[in-house]
Amino acid sequence: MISFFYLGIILFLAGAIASLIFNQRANGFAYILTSTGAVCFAIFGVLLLSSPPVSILSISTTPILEFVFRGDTISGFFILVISVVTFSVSIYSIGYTKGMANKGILGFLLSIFIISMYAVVLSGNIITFLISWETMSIVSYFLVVFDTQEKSAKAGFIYGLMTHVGVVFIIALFLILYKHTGHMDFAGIKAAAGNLPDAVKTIIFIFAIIGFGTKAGIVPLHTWLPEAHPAAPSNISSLMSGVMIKVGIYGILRIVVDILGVGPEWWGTAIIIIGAVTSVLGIMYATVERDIKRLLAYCSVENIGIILLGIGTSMVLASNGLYKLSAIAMTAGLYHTLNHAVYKGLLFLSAGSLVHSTHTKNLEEMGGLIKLMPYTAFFFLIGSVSICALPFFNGFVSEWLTYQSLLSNFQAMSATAKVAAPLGGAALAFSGALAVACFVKAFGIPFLGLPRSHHATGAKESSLPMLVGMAILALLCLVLGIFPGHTIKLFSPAVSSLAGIEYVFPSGKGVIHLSKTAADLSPLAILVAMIAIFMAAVVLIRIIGGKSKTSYRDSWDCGISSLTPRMQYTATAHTNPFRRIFEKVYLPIRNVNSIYILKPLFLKSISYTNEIVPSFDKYLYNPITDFIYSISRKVKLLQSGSIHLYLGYILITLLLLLLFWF
Amino acid sequence: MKDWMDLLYVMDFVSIGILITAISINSLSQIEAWIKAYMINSWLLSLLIFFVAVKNPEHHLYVASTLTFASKGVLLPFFLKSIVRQMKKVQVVETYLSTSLSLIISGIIIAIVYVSLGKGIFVTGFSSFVLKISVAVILIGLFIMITRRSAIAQILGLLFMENGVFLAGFSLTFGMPSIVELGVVFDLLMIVIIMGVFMVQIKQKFSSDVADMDQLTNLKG
Amino acid sequence: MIGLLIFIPLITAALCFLVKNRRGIEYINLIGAAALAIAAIFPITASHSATIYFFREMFFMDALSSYFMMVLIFIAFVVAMYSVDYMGREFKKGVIGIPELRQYYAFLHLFIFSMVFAIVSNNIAFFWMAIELTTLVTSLLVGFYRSKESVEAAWKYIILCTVSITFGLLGVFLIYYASTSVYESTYQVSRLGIIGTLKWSELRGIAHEMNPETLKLAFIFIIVGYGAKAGLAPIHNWLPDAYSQAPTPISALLSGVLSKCAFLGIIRIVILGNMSLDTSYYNHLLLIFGLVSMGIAAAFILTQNNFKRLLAYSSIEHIGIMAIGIGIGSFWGVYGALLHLLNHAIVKTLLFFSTGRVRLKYNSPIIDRVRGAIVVLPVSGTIMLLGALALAGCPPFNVFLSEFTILKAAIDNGNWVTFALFILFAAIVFGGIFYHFGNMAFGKPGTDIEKGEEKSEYKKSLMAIIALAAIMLVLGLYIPGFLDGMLNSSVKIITGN
Amino acid sequence: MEYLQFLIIIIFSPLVQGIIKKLKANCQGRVGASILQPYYDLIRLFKKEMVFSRVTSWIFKVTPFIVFISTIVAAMMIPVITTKSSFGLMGDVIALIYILALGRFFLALAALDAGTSFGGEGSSREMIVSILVEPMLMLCIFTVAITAGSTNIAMIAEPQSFVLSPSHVLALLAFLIAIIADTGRVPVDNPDTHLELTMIHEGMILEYSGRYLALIEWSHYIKQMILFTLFVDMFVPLGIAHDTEMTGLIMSSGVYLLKMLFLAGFMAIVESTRAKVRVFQIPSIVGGSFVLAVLALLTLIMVGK
Repeated sequence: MISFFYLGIILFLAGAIASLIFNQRANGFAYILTSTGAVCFAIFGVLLLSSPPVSILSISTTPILEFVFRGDTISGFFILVISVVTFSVSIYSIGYTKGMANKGILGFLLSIFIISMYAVVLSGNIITFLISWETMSIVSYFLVVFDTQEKSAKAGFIYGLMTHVGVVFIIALFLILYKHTGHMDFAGIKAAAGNLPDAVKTIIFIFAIIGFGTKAGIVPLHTWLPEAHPAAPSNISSLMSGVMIKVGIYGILRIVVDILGVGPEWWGTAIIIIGAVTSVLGIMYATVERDIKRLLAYCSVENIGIILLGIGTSMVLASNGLYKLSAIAMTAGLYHTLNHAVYKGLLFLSAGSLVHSTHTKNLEEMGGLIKLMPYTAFFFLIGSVSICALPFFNGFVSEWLTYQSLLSNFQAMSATAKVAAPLGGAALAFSGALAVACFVKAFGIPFLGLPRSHHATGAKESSLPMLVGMAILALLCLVLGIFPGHTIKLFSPAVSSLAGIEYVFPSGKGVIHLSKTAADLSPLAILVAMIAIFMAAVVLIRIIGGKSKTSYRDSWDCGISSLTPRMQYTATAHTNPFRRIFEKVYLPIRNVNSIYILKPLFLKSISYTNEIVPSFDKYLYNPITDFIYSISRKVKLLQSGSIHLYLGYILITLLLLLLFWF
Repeated sequence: MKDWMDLLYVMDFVSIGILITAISINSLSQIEAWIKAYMINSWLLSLLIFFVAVKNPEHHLYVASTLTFASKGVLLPFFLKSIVRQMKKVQVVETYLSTSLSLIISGIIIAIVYVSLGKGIFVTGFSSFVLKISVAVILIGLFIMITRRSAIAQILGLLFMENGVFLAGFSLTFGMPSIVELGVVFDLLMIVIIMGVFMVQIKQKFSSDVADMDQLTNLKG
Repeated sequence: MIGLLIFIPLITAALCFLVKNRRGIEYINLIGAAALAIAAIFPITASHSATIYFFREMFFMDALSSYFMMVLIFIAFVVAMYSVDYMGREFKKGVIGIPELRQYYAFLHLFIFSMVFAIVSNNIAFFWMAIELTTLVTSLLVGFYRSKESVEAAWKYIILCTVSITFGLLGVFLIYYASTSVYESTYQVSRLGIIGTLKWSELRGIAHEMNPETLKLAFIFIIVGYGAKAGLAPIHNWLPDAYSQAPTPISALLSGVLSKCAFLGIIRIVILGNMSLDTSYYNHLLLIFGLVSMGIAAAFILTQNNFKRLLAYSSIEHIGIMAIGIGIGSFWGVYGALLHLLNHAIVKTLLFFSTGRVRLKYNSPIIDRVRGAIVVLPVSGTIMLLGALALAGCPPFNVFLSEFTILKAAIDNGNWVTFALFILFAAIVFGGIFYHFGNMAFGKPGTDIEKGEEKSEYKKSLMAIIALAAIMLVLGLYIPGFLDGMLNSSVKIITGN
Repeated sequence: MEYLQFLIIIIFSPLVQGIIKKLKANCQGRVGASILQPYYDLIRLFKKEMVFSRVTSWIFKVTPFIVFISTIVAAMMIPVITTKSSFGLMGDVIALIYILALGRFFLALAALDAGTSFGGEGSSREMIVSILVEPMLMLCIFTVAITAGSTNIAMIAEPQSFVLSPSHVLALLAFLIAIIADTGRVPVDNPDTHLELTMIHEGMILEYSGRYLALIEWSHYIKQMILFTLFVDMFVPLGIAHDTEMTGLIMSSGVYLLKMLFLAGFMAIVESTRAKVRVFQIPSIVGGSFVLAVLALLTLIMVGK
């Protein structure tokens, strides 16, 4: 079992070195190595899920610096998640990195990035966790700024700064834990965490939410996400968005749920509220976004919110002693984590091949690509259907479970939980509907209709490895959607160790049966029914309508000569109603300026601009930074260049010391 | 001989003289006058060392006394005068603070020193408040450096500080091991020489007569 | 064998001054540095077990000084390597001639000599003289380019350091005085002909009997005296000017070793203080100075437009961190401080070197003029960025480890205020450094700058940089046994048990 | 028998549409077409030739089937005349909403497929309406499901009582407005106009013709009847049978017929008394009912029934 771990590590390191060696030459070999490494880790994860916690290895040089790697079911689950995405991403990268500038370094960084993520979820003590965590952050920073342009440098700066602020909180909470438990390793901390004073627990909880939430991208700490993910190469963005932010979720689970254990009810309620806000705001910004990768990044924010809804509900239920239900809620959270990893990975990969072949991220310049890139279009469609949580794809099942647990949350005692839960459900419904709107745009505008620019007309289908990479994930979307029972059974040990009870997921023969709410769901049955009805429908049509006659004409153009691409609805127009209706949220900056030849009769031209500046930067972050900068400018006056002043400092220091210190 | 010294508090008078010469700088504005004041100050210092030597017969103290006289009382003033002559039409250097104000401030400094050193320390030296005086002299030297604009004023202030330190050294402990004294004096000479070098360079670079410190403010932030 | 350490740099300096052709000087310089390094190895290993004395106990090496010695010889060696390229380039450009070259190397080794002298001198007065000597020598090196700015910087440097060091001398006298009072009480010497001691080894023995008040007063003067030299705020003002004006190798040596040597002077007195009655007095003073330094440095780093000055301010911050570590006073605090001393020396030297290459390439120390360094200089640009991250305290690099240790120690003592302020200032500093170096590394380089690393003849400095980067990474992940041993015994000396 | 009850919806949904049209005509003092008119229309469309736009892709061709299939699956999930239905295991009311959303998703895509501005307009407006309606729908469902302790429609339809709890009344009103908005009726949408400025649903399906149009129209009728049925199951389940013995079934089908007629009448009255509003006034209408739904939930929490 441990051998798989070592094998995987060796393979990844080999991949890293290999990609450095054949730097510019074909480095498919390196990616094959990494993908096999991912397979090894996947097996390792599965084995971990079905075994008691194992200590993998521990190297100790000095008391302050000892590396301890331990694996339990929780880390097993996350290893599985990471490996799934990694596998297809590495296959995709074989084709994606062809003809890319210094791709060797890219491959190297990618391998290190993945290793560091594995290290985070496996690390067994504070220092190991911190080092792996920061390695992950730094490597991903370098991946974000990979094309050394001004713009991505800015994105990278925002990312690096925010993630470091997060780390500050993480360090603080770890040291507080250490101070009160006297242990540096998580096992010891967990053992001793039982008798922490409540105030300390609360502080740790808040710090964990801020620290790990920054990485996970909860509102309002998400602002780095829509900057950094688009800036990175697409295979990387699919790793970052699909997996790395989940590591933040892992941190929250590890500290809050696993170590702190069952807390007061308001913790869970707080997380539910955070999740609701995050999901709604995330998808709202996604809907009005024109840059396809930024759109997907905002969608990740939304899904993090949904995951948090599940986790928070489970915490509330646990603190009310309803462990079975809390386990189901946790299942919802974890399952959505897995699902989001899969379909967001898929979406970013297919968006990557869109950008790769059209050389633009702007939706307005695409169009009609379904004819030029049929397979990519198909995979993107599957991804969209899954992320919209439409039936018999994977997103649907986890969101359904989330709904169920939110409803069962009503059995909690306190009124806040009772209110929070259904409103969280409403938020979930709202964001679900918005997701549908968002992805109607995200699929419809680039793929359907007529090409809107030469970028779109010049596009061509991406190479085989890229398609294979996407196909794997697309298939997973379907499988995870149709056979939820089996998948959940696979990782239910993680759920039971998080929920603290022995727990079997109630499903059999492809049917999920939640006895408490007496609700059933069977995607398999739905699928079968649909196929049956399809056949019936075909027959019916044949009977009623007889043989079909079809003919092809131009679209209905109200009688004008012919339609031009500019007559189509643009992405902006498609979502303009949202901008109008939710003005209070978006605070859009609209200005129409019209130039007259002779006011007010003869109009020369009207120019209209409409943009959205995220409110958080404007109202939350800029004031803080301005404040700090103003202080530092004031302090700067100390060094005015006059030597007399400096001598004066010496004199004053001495006099002060003599007066007050002696 | 020793008894009348104790009788007439010679030590105290001499050390007070050192303090006064230091303070007097505040009211002087001509560099030549400063150098004279410093010269007197150094003579008093060497005189004090001489008395210490008389009080307890240690030969290296005589050596130190003469050494101080030679270096601080003769050599350095001469060297400084020569530098001053190098840069012509030097005489007056304006200060940042008016005479009265700087006198007041130096008074405050002395007060602070007396107050804060009053507690705790017991002095076995023969002049009960010689430590306070020496610290005061040092701080006043620093104060001079702060308020005067020309480079040479800063050198002078530094030299005053050195004198204060020596005062402390000899009066508290009847002198250091002689090797230390030698080293310190040697260091002092070196500093002054190198400062002279730089002062000449400043004059060249900044083309100012008295090496005006206000021009040395290019490096800030 | 300590004598050897003292004489090798002197001889090297003399030779450098005598020899008159460039190659010869460069080789003498390299050989001298290497010889010093080799000669130092044995005493370092020997003093690990027991303190070594030399020349009537005037000189000595205990674990602490051998640790400092190790840092010194290492940095001195890489600086010597780097100087060959740097000065060679200046020589090629015609900025300097043979006489300046001779001066430079002579002063460089005099500088090294004075630091060796400071580290091994057992007599606190000798230590004082050595520090004073460093001021003299380095002031000449700071003013090396004879430009307006460099002369100004040198002037400020010499004035401020001399003034402060004068207080240091007063402190030394006071300590001597305190010791005399001890001998008085113990040996009933007549009031005439009181004798005291300046030998640190003896002072340490009698420290607990000294008059604590005198010791405190002495410590005030000592911390002002040596603190200015070490660069503790608010008496640090000479430091950014000098660092930014000195030739890059000298800046590296100034910030890498000299400030540490001055700090050693403070540490020595703190040890005496720890022997005496209340240790909290010394620790609090150090904590306050450390936090003030961190805060001021953070403010200055945030809005800085000259990367050499930025590095200078970060040195202030790190000296502050060391002061905090010592001030915490617990085993791990001091351990972290000493480890941080090494780490900072390595990283800062690395950064001075790589930014030096950047500066030679762009002909400007202004941050806004440097763009796309990572494209222009693939190796040293990248290493510069890594070094900046390390300096800002990111894992997996070594600086993080020592800072984390100090934080942990602060937590152990329940020193929450220190902990909070430390972590706040560190975050601000990270933001500043990260922002500025990110801007330098990325973006579009100016059209006049031709891409690619320097030609083959400048490989030495590149080697030095890569070696330093490797060490920086390794020390972040692994602390070798001998280092741990040295640290442990040095910490025992400081904490006194 | 209980497996076939969904056929009732499929077969009679055009009739309901016809009845609504007839009643509407009568309200407006017209004679109106026969109540069987929708059947004739469907059959005619099935027989007609299909015209595709050259711009369209396979999305355009699969959409009618997906819409039709998903609607029928939704129909299978709800009890019509008896709550004893084994199709319940396919999914609950939440699943039902999402299955309907599947159809809507593809319809909106197909609207964009032809590359005309009508299609874009239609899909954009359909989306805005749906995001306004769906959360409200969900809130109403929560209100009912929480009291029933289940999201399983059969179990929701179990209780037999005349009186409605206050929360139910509020939810009922909200749900009625949700139905109006979702079935594209005045004042939200006007089903029988092709005026560019107003149309939503018609705009989406403008490019369809022949049997595909028939499929979409039919599934539109079915969807409408599903919502009606859901309404009666959730709020006035009185009279629905719990087993499959004949008399009960006949009785419950009679009751069901009455309920349908009532709802049809309600729709007709609303459509002929209200006027179509501007697209950007829809939020104010739906928002009002959203407040109702939230109130319903809060009363349920505070009052407890």
